[in-house]
Amino acid sequence: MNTRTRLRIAGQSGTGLLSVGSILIRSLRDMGFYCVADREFPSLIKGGHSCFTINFSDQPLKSLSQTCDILVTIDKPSTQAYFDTLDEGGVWVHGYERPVGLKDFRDTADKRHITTVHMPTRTTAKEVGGTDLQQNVVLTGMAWKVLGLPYDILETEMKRKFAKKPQFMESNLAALKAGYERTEYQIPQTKYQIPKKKERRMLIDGNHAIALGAIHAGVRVYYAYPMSPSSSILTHMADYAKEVGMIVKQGEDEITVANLNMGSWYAGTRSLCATSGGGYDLMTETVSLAGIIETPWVGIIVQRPGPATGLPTWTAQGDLNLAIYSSHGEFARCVIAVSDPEDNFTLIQHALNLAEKFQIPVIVLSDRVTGESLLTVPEFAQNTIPIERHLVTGKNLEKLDNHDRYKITKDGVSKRWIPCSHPDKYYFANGDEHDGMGRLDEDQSAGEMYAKRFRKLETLEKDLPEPEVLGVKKEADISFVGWGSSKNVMQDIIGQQGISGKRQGVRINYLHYSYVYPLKTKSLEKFFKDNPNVHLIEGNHTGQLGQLIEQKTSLKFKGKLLKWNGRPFFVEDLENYIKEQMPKTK
Amino acid sequence: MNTRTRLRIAGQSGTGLLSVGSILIRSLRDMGFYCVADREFPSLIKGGHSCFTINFSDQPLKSLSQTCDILVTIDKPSTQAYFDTLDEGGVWVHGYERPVGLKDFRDTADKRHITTVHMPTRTTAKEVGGTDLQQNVVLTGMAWKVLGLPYDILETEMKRKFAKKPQFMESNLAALKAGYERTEYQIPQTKYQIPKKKERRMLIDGNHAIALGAIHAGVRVYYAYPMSPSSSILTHMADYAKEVGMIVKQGEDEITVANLNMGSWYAGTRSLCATSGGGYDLMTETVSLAGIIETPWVGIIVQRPGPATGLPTWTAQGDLNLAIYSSHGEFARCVIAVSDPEDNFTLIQHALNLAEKFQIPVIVLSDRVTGESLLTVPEFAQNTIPIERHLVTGKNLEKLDNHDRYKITKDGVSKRWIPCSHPDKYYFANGDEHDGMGRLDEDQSAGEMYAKRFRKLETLEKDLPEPEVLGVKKEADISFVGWGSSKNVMQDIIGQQGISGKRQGVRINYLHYSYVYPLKTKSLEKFFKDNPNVHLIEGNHTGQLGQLIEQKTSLKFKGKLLKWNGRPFFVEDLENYIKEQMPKTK
Amino acid sequence: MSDQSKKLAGCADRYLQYETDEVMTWCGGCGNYTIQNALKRALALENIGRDNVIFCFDVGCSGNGSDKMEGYTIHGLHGRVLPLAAGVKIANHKVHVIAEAGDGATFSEGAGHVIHAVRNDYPILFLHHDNQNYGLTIGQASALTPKGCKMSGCPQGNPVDALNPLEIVLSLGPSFVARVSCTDTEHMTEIFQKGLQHDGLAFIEVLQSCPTFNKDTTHEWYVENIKYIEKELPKYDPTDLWAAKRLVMEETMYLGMIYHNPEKQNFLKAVEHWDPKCPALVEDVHQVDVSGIMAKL
Amino acid sequence: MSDQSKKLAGCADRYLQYETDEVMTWCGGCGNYTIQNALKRALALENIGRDNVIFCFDVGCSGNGSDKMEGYTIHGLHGRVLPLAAGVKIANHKVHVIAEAGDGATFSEGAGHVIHAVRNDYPILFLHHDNQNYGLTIGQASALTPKGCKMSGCPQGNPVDALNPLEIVLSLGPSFVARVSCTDTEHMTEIFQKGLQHDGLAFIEVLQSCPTFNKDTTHEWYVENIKYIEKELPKYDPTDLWAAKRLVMEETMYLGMIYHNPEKQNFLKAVEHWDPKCPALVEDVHQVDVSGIMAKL
Ligand SMILES: Cc1ncc(C[n+]2csc(CCOP(=O)(O)OP(=O)(O)O)c2C)c(N)n1
Ligand SMILES: Cc1ncc(C[n+]2csc(CCOP(=O)(O)OP(=O)(O)O)c2C)c(N)n1
Ligand code: SF4
Ligand code: SF4
Ligand SMILES: [Mg+2]
Ligand SMILES: [Mg+2]
Repeated sequence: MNTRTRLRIAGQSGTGLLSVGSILIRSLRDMGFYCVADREFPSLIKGGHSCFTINFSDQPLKSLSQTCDILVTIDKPSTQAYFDTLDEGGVWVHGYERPVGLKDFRDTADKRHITTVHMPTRTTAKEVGGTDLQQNVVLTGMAWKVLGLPYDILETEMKRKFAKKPQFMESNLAALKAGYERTEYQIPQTKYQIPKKKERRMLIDGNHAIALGAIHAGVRVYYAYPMSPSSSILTHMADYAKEVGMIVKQGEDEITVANLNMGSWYAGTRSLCATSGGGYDLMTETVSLAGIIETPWVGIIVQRPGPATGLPTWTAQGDLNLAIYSSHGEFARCVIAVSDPEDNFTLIQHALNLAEKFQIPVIVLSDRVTGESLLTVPEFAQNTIPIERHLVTGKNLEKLDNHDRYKITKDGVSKRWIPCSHPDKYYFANGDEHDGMGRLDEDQSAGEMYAKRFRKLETLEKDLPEPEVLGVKKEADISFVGWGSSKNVMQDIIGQQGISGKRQGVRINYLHYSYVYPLKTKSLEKFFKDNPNVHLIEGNHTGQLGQLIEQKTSLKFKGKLLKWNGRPFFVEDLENYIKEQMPKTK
Repeated sequence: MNTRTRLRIAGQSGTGLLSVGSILIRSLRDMGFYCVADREFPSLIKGGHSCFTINFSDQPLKSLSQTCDILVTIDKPSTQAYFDTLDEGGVWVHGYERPVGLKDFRDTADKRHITTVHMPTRTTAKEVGGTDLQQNVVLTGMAWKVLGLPYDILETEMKRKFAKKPQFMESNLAALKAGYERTEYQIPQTKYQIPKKKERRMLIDGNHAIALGAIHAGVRVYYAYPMSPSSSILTHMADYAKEVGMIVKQGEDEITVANLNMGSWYAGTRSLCATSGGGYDLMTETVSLAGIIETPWVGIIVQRPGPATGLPTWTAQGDLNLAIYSSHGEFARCVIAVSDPEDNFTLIQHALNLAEKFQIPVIVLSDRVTGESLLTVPEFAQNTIPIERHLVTGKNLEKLDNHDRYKITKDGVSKRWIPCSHPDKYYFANGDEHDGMGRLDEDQSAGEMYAKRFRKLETLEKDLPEPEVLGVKKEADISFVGWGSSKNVMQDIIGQQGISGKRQGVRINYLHYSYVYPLKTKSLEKFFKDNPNVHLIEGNHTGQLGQLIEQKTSLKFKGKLLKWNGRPFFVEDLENYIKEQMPKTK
Repeated sequence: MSDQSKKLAGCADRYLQYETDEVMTWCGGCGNYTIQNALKRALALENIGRDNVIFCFDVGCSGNGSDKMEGYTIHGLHGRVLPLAAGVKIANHKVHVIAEAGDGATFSEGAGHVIHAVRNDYPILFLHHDNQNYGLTIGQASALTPKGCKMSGCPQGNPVDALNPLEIVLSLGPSFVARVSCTDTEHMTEIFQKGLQHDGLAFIEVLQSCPTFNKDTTHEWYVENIKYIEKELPKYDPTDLWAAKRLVMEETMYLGMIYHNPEKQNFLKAVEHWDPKCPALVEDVHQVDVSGIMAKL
Repeated sequence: MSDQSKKLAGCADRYLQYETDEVMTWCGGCGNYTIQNALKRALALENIGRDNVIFCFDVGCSGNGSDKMEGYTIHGLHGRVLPLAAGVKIANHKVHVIAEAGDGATFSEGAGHVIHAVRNDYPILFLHHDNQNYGLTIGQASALTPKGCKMSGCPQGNPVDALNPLEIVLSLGPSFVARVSCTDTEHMTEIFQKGLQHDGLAFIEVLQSCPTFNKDTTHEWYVENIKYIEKELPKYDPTDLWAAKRLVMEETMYLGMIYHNPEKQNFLKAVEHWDPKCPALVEDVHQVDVSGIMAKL
């Protein structure tokens, strides 16, 4: 039974909509609701319309609906921008002092049976001893009341939020209470059950989770040049650096960052960097260096729509081909894609292990919606993925020969040991083609070293887990194949957490790729055999995973659900697509 | 009838082997022979083994044989390195003073019926008034005599070469004559006919031809950062700049070069830059900018083996995927591949026209063997490819609307006019997503502009010529599909200009892609239908064109001839492969 | 009314041609407003119309003005505006080319480009928006942020010494270096005019307030800490490199012409066969006969 | 025998551990030979063994020495040796890190990196091989090639002014700047030792002859035009920035310690919670418990 309730707070950037949103979502989390929340905001500092959308339910949720049941608007321009995303019969909460310019909204509201909940928030705030700074706090109280949820939860959260700014505490609480108590209207209770058992869940986004996963897996230094949507990873890492004994350095450009990362990996520690598509273009020559000197290098691309500056604050999955095919020459690499906070936390640990095991560059693809949408998730399990360094250490160093470092082996992997760990077993990490010890080798036979390095791709492919099937095991009415952030909307659709709630009995399943390259095809072939109606889902224009599948297999998709306007997949996108694709009989 | 004669001059870098080679090849050209010549040299300034190989015939030749009939060795280490490339019954020409260290070469020579032609070149030079600087000139005379060719041709060439250094003329001529006259041995005349009609042919390499093609097509500014094997384009362009009124600027790094190129194209002139794979990695972000502001941008990648520094002075076709898939985001681009001097001259002109017609980046792929091997070719036909600028100019500017510049059209192409050509019809070339005039547009509808730009790929694909079939029209015993420099060896094999001369009656044909992306597949499908035994030929490890074909079609290759050790395809590579692949009955 | 305002009144239309009716998206009190105004004034006073100027923008808050200046503009990549603008000028030397970039773009992402733009002396006007932080990416430290400043990405305070931009520029053999402040539009206008008249790279350090992320060098702080060379140092000779090198090391922010080297040969003049009278490269694309060259091969 | 040679004799094995029996591939008379020798001498005299030094090379003729120095070496990308070496030092502060690059790599391809390597003061020894041209790509002009020089790629003569590398470095707040010449191995050895002892970025300008492509500043030319600060300017104080700034603008090439700033805090020391005694990052990779952090989310 679909119990998704959809709350949207709209306001111009910098008008405090985030603080309203954060108190509400924290309170919902405290009540044990599953929440998912995301911001839409323009690539400006101030002005421009933006909104903070919270969907919550007593069932797990991972993606958002496009529209909302309750719209809280802070200023008129944002009302204009988002009013039509408020569904029939929804509730419009606002606190404007002067009704001027609201005429047509009120008319639409009537036409669409929208209940308006209003009080002049600035006057109310002042009445209870606050200032016009507290008008948003009144609005927060009003919204919580409309949701019909107990005041004490909201109040506790307000106290926690302003614990460090006691000077505002009193007036904030007064304004909160006034907003709550002076609001009469409440949405009908059938909307959702209040969860009974209170399992404590974190409120965390992908960028924060990937930072924690990296710290947990022993990353000792983090390098980055600010570039949205990856910048918050830098902020988190810098905030925790002292506490976890890590060094964080904001490099002066992406090539500096890529080479700092290369030097630290070559020297033998665990290092990490992150950027977005444009920044990664600048790193590709260095990734090619990691390829030839067979040294681990891990980097994260938090994708946004390109080309060039594109849409810096929106989301996309347009850089899969970039991750797989960029960097001149041919060498083995691995491309991993994250989707929710949990696999952000775990997959970065696997990425670090794979990079050291196969001595290759590993690129982790995230995107804005994965990196910046907040989800309620249980605390991540720790110590489940042991650190694998695959280094020759201690006494074993004695048995080494200098020519072991790049020795031509069947599986392509040779021994690696930390520079200076033994005075005599030195080797040359040489960007020119080279022999077993790294000495320049321009003979015809140098082709064998080139092939040796590339053999690692096959060995890696065998080592990777197959993609996982979610939903019905076989004979689905409609099936999807996708990677990265597509998993979130697919899980909601499969878990009947769309809007319509009931999936009209449609059997759905989804094959999810976390490890995208090298592409594993065994379960893919089985998935196509087991399911007659397989479609592709990707947040880009050309269906890049689809192209890789078409190249590696002779499988053909029945259809492709592609989206490339900077918005993530909403549950409506899937529901409409499924409706179109399903034969009428269903 | 195969009349290919193979001459190799071996010597350490910097020991004058190039001047010996250049006089010989010019003399052969003057006699009307078809010649192809190439250098093999290490990535060092001095030392290390290198050789200059000339193959000539009365039939057209485009690629080299791996071994030689006549080996001229300047120093002992190079004799060591190249002696076993001298075939049975060949001729070894050398001028060492002291026989020390030659013992085992003499033994091998006897065992393999190799005739040794020797005189102490330094003493001979001194005898006729030269110095030990002239020992190579004596060697040149010796080699020409062994070829049994008339002395006057050689002498004329020597005079032309030292016209500007008269002080050496006399001693040079004396040494040349001594070398020629004191040598008795001549290879049997049956080897080749001396061509009758003397059609004048240029001796030119691909880099020089592409420079001339660019100048001819109105390129007014050339930018480059030195990187082999592209540096000679910079040298040629700089040498002609004054004469043809062009500006040449050596940028301080590849990102500077890419953005100088971008600014000059945006401002409305024709501009060009060139680099190799590693340098192109640094240009990819700027190519993405050309993608979103829909402004022409033409760049040449002269490929060499990667990854990273790789093998700077060797050849490879390993960067096709780089050209097609690098640069973040999705946008229309064209990838063209050159093979011989003639299509270097013509295809760069088409590349410039296509870039302006579709307002896209066009990447021209060459490689070391294409760029630096010398061929005898007739003077290029001029004015065969009119300059197409596709600009709104003059009175038509009046009718323009500012929003025409990026107007959403069916074929994806909008109007372009030179900035400042009209005071009121200004537009914003915006790296952020934008509307028809280039103003920032972050609305959902921005996806339409993204799709509009990408539609150009389809329009472009329809506009490109289909790949051409060389050799037998249909039912070949063995067929090949390839791109770029592979055409040269395929033309020699089809023209029966391998070593064995007779192709044992094997019917061979070859489908050649000059326009590689977007991939045209109509004639490809027909080629697979018409020929039962189609193989792929590529100078890389992963068969990148093969992957593109497997992705776009469901065609399957019977086999793949791949080479990735830095050496070009020699005729022996094809002959051996064909022998292996042909059913024993042939 | 200053004589500058009087003159401006006389050519208001030339100013208004660049005015936009789009909503501006900079924060309230941002220095970008006055800088853009001063530039429009200078263009009006120099009688430079939209058919005679191309604006090149870097990525940063100043770059968000690229579709708010009603003229031919190009908004390129972060850190790359100088080589982009140089390419424009080389292709069309007959129009003015103006480049604008922030301190992150100029002394971090594009540090290599500023060195060689000054060395090559491309004839463009370059406005360096120095707000001592990364505004658009929400408040990280730039290479010009003072050591110790607490910013996003360095909560314990910026660990690294700040660079002195003008100390670097003066070590590159520049032809024109000036400094202005967003707090004085008239003075900016006057210096921008000089920059537009200069036939080489006019490097103008623009002290720019950023109330949102830079609480130290605010509008008020600048007003208190700036001095005018013309007023305070009447005997200052801008062609004296050593005087300039000393001036830029002082705490006080002296505004005005800091250094001018009239002998420096700009990029185009250094090309032996280039001639300002010959057609701009954009007008000169034609089929070139290469038979002469081919005959010699 | 100088006392340096005597000392060296005493630790010949330490020198020989770096010696290769591979064929060296530099041209005859190339400055690279003496520079590499001096470096080996300095390492021997400072008793730094192969388990205590990592050599980082850029791409260029000096980089071709990367497999001729018998120790742990990394031969990275053109222009990128400084951030590469910085990454190595940050990961393992317990070993010496040496970076070497040419003038093309340092002041063209990697110009942005040298600015910020000096500003961040990464504790590495940096040898700038200044042969005033691009040797390995066969003789193009670099940013330090004098204006007017005829090189490949500029047949009418290099059109652009050369940069003064030390004038630039002194504008970046460096902690250690010295100049040596390939013509004086002993002096190089002495200065390289000082660089190895310095706890910050030791920028050493190495005047390097390149007989193949640089016919102007030949071995002989250097011998005639160099002077020693210690001998000629006994009262010279290397901590006086202005004195250093003036010195590097002189025609004569003064060798020795040009500038030294003992107060500059190097990169690692500026990290508030970093402590030289704590394990190097390469020894510190362990599973870190983040439950404390998770509890607060
Ligand atoms: C290659 C690349 N890296 C990073 C970014 C993200 N980015 C956008 S603006 C900016 C810096 C802005 O600082 P500044 O140049 O000083 O301009 P301001 O916003 O302060 O005016 C950055 C790092 C980008 N757009 N492209
Ligand atoms: C990205 C990239 N661009 C260009 C090159 C080609 N390249 C190799 S060495 C070199 C410059 C050499 O000059 P310098 O740094 O002064 O070293 P030198 O050879 O003079 O010692 C260049 C441009 C390259 N290897 N990589
Ligand atoms: S962040 Fe700073 S620079 Fe950017 S618009 Fe706001 S005030 Fe201006
Ligand atoms: S080219 Fe110059 S720098 Fe390079 S090895 Fe030869 S002499 Fe030395
Ligand atoms: Mg800034
Ligand atoms: Mg050099």
